[in-house]
Amino acid sequence: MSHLLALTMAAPALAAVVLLAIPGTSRTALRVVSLIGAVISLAGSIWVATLYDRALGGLQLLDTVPLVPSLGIHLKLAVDGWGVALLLLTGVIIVTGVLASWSVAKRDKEFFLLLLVLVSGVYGVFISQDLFIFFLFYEIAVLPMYLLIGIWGSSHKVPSAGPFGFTWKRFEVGSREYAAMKLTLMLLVGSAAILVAMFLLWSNSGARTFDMQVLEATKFPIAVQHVVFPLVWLGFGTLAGVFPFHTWSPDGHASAPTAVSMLHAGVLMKLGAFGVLRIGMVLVPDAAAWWAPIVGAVAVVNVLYGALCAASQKDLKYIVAYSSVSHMGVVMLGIATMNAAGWNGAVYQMVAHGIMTGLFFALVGLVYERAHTRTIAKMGGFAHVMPVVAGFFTLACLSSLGLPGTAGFVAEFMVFAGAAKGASPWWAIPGVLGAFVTAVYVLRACKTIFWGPAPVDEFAHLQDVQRTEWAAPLVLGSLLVVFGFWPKLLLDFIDAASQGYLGRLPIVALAQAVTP
Amino acid sequence: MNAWLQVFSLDFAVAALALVVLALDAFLRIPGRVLGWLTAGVLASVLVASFFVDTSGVVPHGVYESGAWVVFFKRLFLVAGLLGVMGSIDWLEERTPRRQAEYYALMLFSLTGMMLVPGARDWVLLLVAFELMGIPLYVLAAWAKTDGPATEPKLGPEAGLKLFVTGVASSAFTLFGLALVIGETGSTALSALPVQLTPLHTTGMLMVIGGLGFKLGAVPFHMWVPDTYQGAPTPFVAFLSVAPKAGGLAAFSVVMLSGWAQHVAVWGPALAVIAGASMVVGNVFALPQTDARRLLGFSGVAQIGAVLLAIAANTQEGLAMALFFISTYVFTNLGAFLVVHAAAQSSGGHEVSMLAGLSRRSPWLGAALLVFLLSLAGIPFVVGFWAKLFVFLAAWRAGLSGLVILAVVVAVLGLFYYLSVARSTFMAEGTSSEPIRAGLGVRLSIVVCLLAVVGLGLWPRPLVDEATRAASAFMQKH
Amino acid sequence: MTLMNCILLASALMAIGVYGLATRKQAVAMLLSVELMANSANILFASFAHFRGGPTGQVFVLFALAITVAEVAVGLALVMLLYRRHGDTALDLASEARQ
Amino acid sequence: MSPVTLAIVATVAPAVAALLLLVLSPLRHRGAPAAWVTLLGSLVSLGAAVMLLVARLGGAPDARATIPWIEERGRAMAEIGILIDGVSLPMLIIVCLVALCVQVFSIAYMHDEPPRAFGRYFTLHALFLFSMNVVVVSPNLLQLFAGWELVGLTSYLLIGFYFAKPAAAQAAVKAFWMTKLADMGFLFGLLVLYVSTGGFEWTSAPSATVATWVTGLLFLAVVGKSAQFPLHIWLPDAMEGPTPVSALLHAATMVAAGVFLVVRADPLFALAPGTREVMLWVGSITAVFAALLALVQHDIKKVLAFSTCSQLGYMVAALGAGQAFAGFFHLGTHAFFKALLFLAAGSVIHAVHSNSLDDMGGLRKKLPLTTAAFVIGSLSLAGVPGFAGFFSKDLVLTSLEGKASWIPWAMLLGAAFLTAFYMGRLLIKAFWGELSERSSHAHEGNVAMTGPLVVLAIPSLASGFLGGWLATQSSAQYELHLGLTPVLASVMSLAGLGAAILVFRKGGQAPFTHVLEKLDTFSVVDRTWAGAYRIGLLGVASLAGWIDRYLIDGLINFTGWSALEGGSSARRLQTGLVRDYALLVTVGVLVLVLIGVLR
Repeated sequence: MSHLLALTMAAPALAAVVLLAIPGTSRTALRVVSLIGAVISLAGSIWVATLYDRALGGLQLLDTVPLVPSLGIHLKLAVDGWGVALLLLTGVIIVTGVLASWSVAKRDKEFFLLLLVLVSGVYGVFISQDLFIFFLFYEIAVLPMYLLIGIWGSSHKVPSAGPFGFTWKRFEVGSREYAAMKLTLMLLVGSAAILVAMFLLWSNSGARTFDMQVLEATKFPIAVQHVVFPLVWLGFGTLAGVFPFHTWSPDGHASAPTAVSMLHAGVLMKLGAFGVLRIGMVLVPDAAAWWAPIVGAVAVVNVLYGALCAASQKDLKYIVAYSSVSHMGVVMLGIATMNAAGWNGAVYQMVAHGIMTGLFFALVGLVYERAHTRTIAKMGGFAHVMPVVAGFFTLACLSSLGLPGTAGFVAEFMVFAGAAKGASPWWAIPGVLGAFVTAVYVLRACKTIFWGPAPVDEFAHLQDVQRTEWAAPLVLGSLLVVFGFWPKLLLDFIDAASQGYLGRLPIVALAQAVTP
Repeated sequence: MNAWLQVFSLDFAVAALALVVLALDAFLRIPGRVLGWLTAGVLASVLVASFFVDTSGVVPHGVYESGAWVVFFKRLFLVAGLLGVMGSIDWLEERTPRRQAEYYALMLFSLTGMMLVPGARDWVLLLVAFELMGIPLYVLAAWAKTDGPATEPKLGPEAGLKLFVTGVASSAFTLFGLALVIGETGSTALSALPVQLTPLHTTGMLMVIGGLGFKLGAVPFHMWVPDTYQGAPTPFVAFLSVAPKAGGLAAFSVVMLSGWAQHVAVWGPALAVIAGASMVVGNVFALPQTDARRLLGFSGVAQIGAVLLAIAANTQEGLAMALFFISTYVFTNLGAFLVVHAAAQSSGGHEVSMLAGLSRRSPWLGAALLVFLLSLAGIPFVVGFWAKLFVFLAAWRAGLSGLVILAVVVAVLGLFYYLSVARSTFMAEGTSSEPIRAGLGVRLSIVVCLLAVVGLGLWPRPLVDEATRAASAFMQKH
Repeated sequence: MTLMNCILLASALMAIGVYGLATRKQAVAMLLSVELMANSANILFASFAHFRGGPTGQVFVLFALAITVAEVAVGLALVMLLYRRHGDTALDLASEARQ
Repeated sequence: MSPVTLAIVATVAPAVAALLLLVLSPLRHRGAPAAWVTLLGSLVSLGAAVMLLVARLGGAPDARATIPWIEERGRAMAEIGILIDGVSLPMLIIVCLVALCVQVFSIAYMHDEPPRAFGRYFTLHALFLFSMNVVVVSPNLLQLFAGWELVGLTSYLLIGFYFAKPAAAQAAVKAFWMTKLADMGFLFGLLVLYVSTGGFEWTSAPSATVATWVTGLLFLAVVGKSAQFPLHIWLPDAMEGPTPVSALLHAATMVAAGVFLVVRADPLFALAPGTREVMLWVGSITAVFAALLALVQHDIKKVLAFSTCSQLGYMVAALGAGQAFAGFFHLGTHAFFKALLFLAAGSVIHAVHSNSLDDMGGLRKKLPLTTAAFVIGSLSLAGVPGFAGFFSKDLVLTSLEGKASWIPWAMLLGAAFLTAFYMGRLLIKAFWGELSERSSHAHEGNVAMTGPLVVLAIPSLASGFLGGWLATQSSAQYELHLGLTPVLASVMSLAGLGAAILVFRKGGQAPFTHVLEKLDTFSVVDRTWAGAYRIGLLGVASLAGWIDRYLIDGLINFTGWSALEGGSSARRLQTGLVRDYALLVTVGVLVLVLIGVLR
């Protein structure tokens, strides 16, 4: 099956096309078609994983269609080990995301349509081996978010204060339109930087090509690399929530509807980190090595600062959103270590955090849908009425704080080990501290929401998980545990890619020469 | 038939059509709506004919040059004219039922002028063609007191006057500059510049650039753009915002790249400044606009900046990409204006806020507007992305990387206001929920634009190839 | 009278025209200024033709005149419209469009 | 079956039980079946452990098997597996045996719970036993850490079992946070070890500096998990959990994991005398401090909780003295008699429906069997000669002879007196004297409740005699000798009991009660931690939250605001006057000409 990757990528988009033909009134049909598209893509991802030869490593399942040959643009799809892991993540999140959005009532046709288009973009990014196509898919993945948040999101009030309080006149800070606009603009500023970096690579590649394999083999002048790397880092980094360009994330994720938060925090933020890793680290390794200390230092800020911010939040979704900022810091930290443990950990953390945060947002959505509040202080004793939610929420919390036996531990441990072994061992300290702060805020939230005396009045009859709502907790929760106990399932893929790319890094070559 | 008559067959057909329309109205009292569809039909036939008629003959004295380049532009103008005419039919019928023939005739005359521009290789022909394109526009801009409801200010005269005053001032400068250039050179041939330029040459050339820049609406000759767009009938603005710009671009390329290519050192920096200023000013000024027409006007200024970037590259690739860009721009902007028009006719105003709930009232119109906006913003999988990308790549390769970076940065501002429009369309709750009533012509035009924008967005290659062929045909001769 | 003088004369006329365009408040005066500007170019054509010889300049003047006339004719019509709208031909009245 | 298979069975059986209960929710929701599944799991574990023991007595060697767990560059960065040797096997048996007893006891003790809660309780028990076994059989420090964290998790969930009670919820979270805080030390220790040796083996011999770092960091975790001063504050609060849980986790097994860790990592600690010095002092201080506080508690479980702290202090002090075996031996005996004490306390609480000593009194008439069990446990704890506790405590004290100018030795002797004294107080208050009102309705529980007491009473009495065998297993020296220390220790324990009888028989109060109660209620350590949490953590967090919303995001808003305001003000340049437009055209042309000419 030579076009397996293309099929996996296109399945959701094709489902979206089918949706166009279905009248908006046949609501079940809309959902079923969306689900079929999602499931096909997941099945495709799994198939890809089975076909991928882990021992061989490298790029596999190559599929090329020339698109604009005169400019060196080809639709070149292939997958490496990292890609396999992230494809699986995407598949799982979209399937559960569709099921979690079963109850979307408002303009559901458009909702599923945009959701599916977005996911096709995400798949595309992970399998593109042409920089240009990579960017193209990246944009597709980023843009529908504007409408998804702007239309289906939720608003709340943020009081104006601080030296910039006067800007509140112009912006309705906290409203879904504000969140959507801020998210989109910040991410697109990022993609503007990426575009410039792309041009630089393309024009300096000698061959004037966007083919990533050719670019990998090219040794770019160090001056070019030093311009490209920061552009890539901050460009993609904005999506990965790199401090101080992370502020779209709390508002965006807090305002977004459930499935969108799941996808955005679960998968899209990983696109950013994946970009930094795949393009920044692999294509311009010399500059990357020079910049790595800065990337790592900023990542460390992310971890600790994000966790502290999360600890100060009173709104449940904001807590989860800031925890994403913190956890993506772990990913970036792993990337900055530039060694196998760190990179494996970074990619593993992408998957682990994707699943964990997907689970979080699914559950938060469930709670919000029933209780109509996200203010933690107003909740209490929910475990009496929704024990299943409570249980899975606790599981997500545990993965979040890196408890062994959950995927979060394996990831964080590898990242910290990589950091400790790397050039700046001190990175591990704030990293671990961040994990402790995480333990504080997630468990406090968990306690306040779910524990305590049985709720009275309006919360007394909240329902527990129903029908399709089971999907997200069950699938994501069990994956957290499975990947926590049996990391080999994914690590084999991830490690294959890390080894391959690391072998090309100048510093690794150096280190191998020095140490026997 | 004479060979050179065949060269001009398309142009003559359009001009003749103008006369026929006038005559049919004057003598047979044919209803305006019929005239409109007739015009549209004939334009469509001419467009089809352009694929079969051989117009590649030679014209005596070298004043005109045919070829792939000319045909490319003619088809583009014909498409723009066709879409513009179709978009106007229902509005004319409703608003100025007794003056329909003149409207079509003027549009056709302007179209004739446009079609002559790209082939002109002599200043006299170029100037006459350019003015033939321009003068009817003054009249059309002031066609009606207003096209919106009675509550909107009656800005028709103002729209015409502003277009007119800046227009004549610019053409006075053009004339003055031409006088210097032609006087100093002694020939009206476009390519007659000597290798060594005198100061008078230089001054003249730059003044000509200023005059041509007016039609493109490039900074600082753009001041009329928002006011005229606001006051003139929107279906006409749809045409005005694209076709004359393509005409201006044709004139620009003909002047710069055929005659003056060797003197790029003179006009290159000036063009770069205009391009940069257009992108910055267009995007910044568009930010606070609340009227959709003004907003699109300023956005158009910014878009033109991007085209000029490609011309400033002074390469064949740059030219090809400029052609590609302007072609896509025709569909995109025309479509956007027609959607705004359709919505305004139903909701009673052209304010962006009036678009609220559009996607609920008419999902397809809303989706179409979104697609056009995304294309203008340069988002992938709609054609505007390729257009911007190709232009930037071409400029980058020609060493204009600074301007490209500037363009990329200000494009973000563009996103803000395009998204603001999208926000009104999709997110805001509208007061009315009844579907938008749009005439067949408008709907047809929008559909064509939509198909083009999406189709070319998915598969841009045919148009890229065509534009490259046209550009290479042009550049190989000069 | 040298060519340079003629150029200066034309430039002066141009300048006056521009000045008029920028300061006159009445639309008719504006039209006059426009005429001045256009004619400064015509003078330039004529003088080049005179000092450098050849028919080019003279022919061009004819075309230029025709074009200018057409322009001004349209201009007058527009001024009429302005008058109908406001009962006055003060050019500044046409400034409602800005926001 | 091979030892490896047996060890795997012993570890995994409770996991299978837990998984079954988690997945088959009807089983869990019914309640009773959950108990049987869990019990079955524990029984299998114990059976496997006993078979291992039998094999070992038959001369089987140590067993070790590992598989790669986390990979890096195609090699195993971390492994998981099992290790059965003279340390882990006794520990495995202790854990399984105590767990089984506690679970059986729980069936009776928890029978009033609704079925769902009952099921949840036993699921967590199964999970705990699995986690604890992971700790016990772990062949390297990483797996030990994983299990260590998992037992922390089950502890958290079990303390918070009565989650409707705010105090229980708070105690659970507090326990987790305090231990997690300490566990950062474990993680850092692992990282240091990994960086310097490339693995997580306790047998790897790094340099002395590294060893000091690693062991120092590991010890931090021990302080947290084994409730040593000043991180001990979570343990008394943890008594909010069901009493059997206190018996199993917070007395017998989980809290002893810290001691177990040091025993396991003894080769590393041997390289770090500095760390041992610190341990010696921390252990001694905790032993005395906690014993003093135990003296003034009115909650029967809190007395036992502080007593646990104190006894763990003994073990840590012994480890600090370099006598890992002494600590380990005390761990073993302590596990039996403290579990016994807690279960007996549970039986009492079950009978009188109160935790407070003030509600008890004269129970020996109503609860003869429980009283007997409690007395055995108390005497063992007090270190009365002949009882299990005597042997191990004596070994601990002996190991301290001459260390640090005999001061820790003296402190622990004092603590031995205190131990006997407060246990005497407890016995007298609860079981002797007048029958209190609540006590009058008390009666013994069924066999599920009394059975475990009997079973545990045996090793509480007799396990001291296994010291010699245990020592040979872990290749340590052990002989009972008659010297200064044993005599003094016996005297101290008897004196303590005697003093207690003298003081409390007439309802008197211990000397300094007033001061100690002040110390207890004021709880300096507790308040310090609470202050650090509120001000240090939440304060900084609020500051960070504010900065993020109003400064960093504010700046981003400001950027957008500037662009929009810029557009708005620039709009004024568009005057709307035609003349200005014409003028601008002129200026534009002139500028272009200037650019061209001046180029």
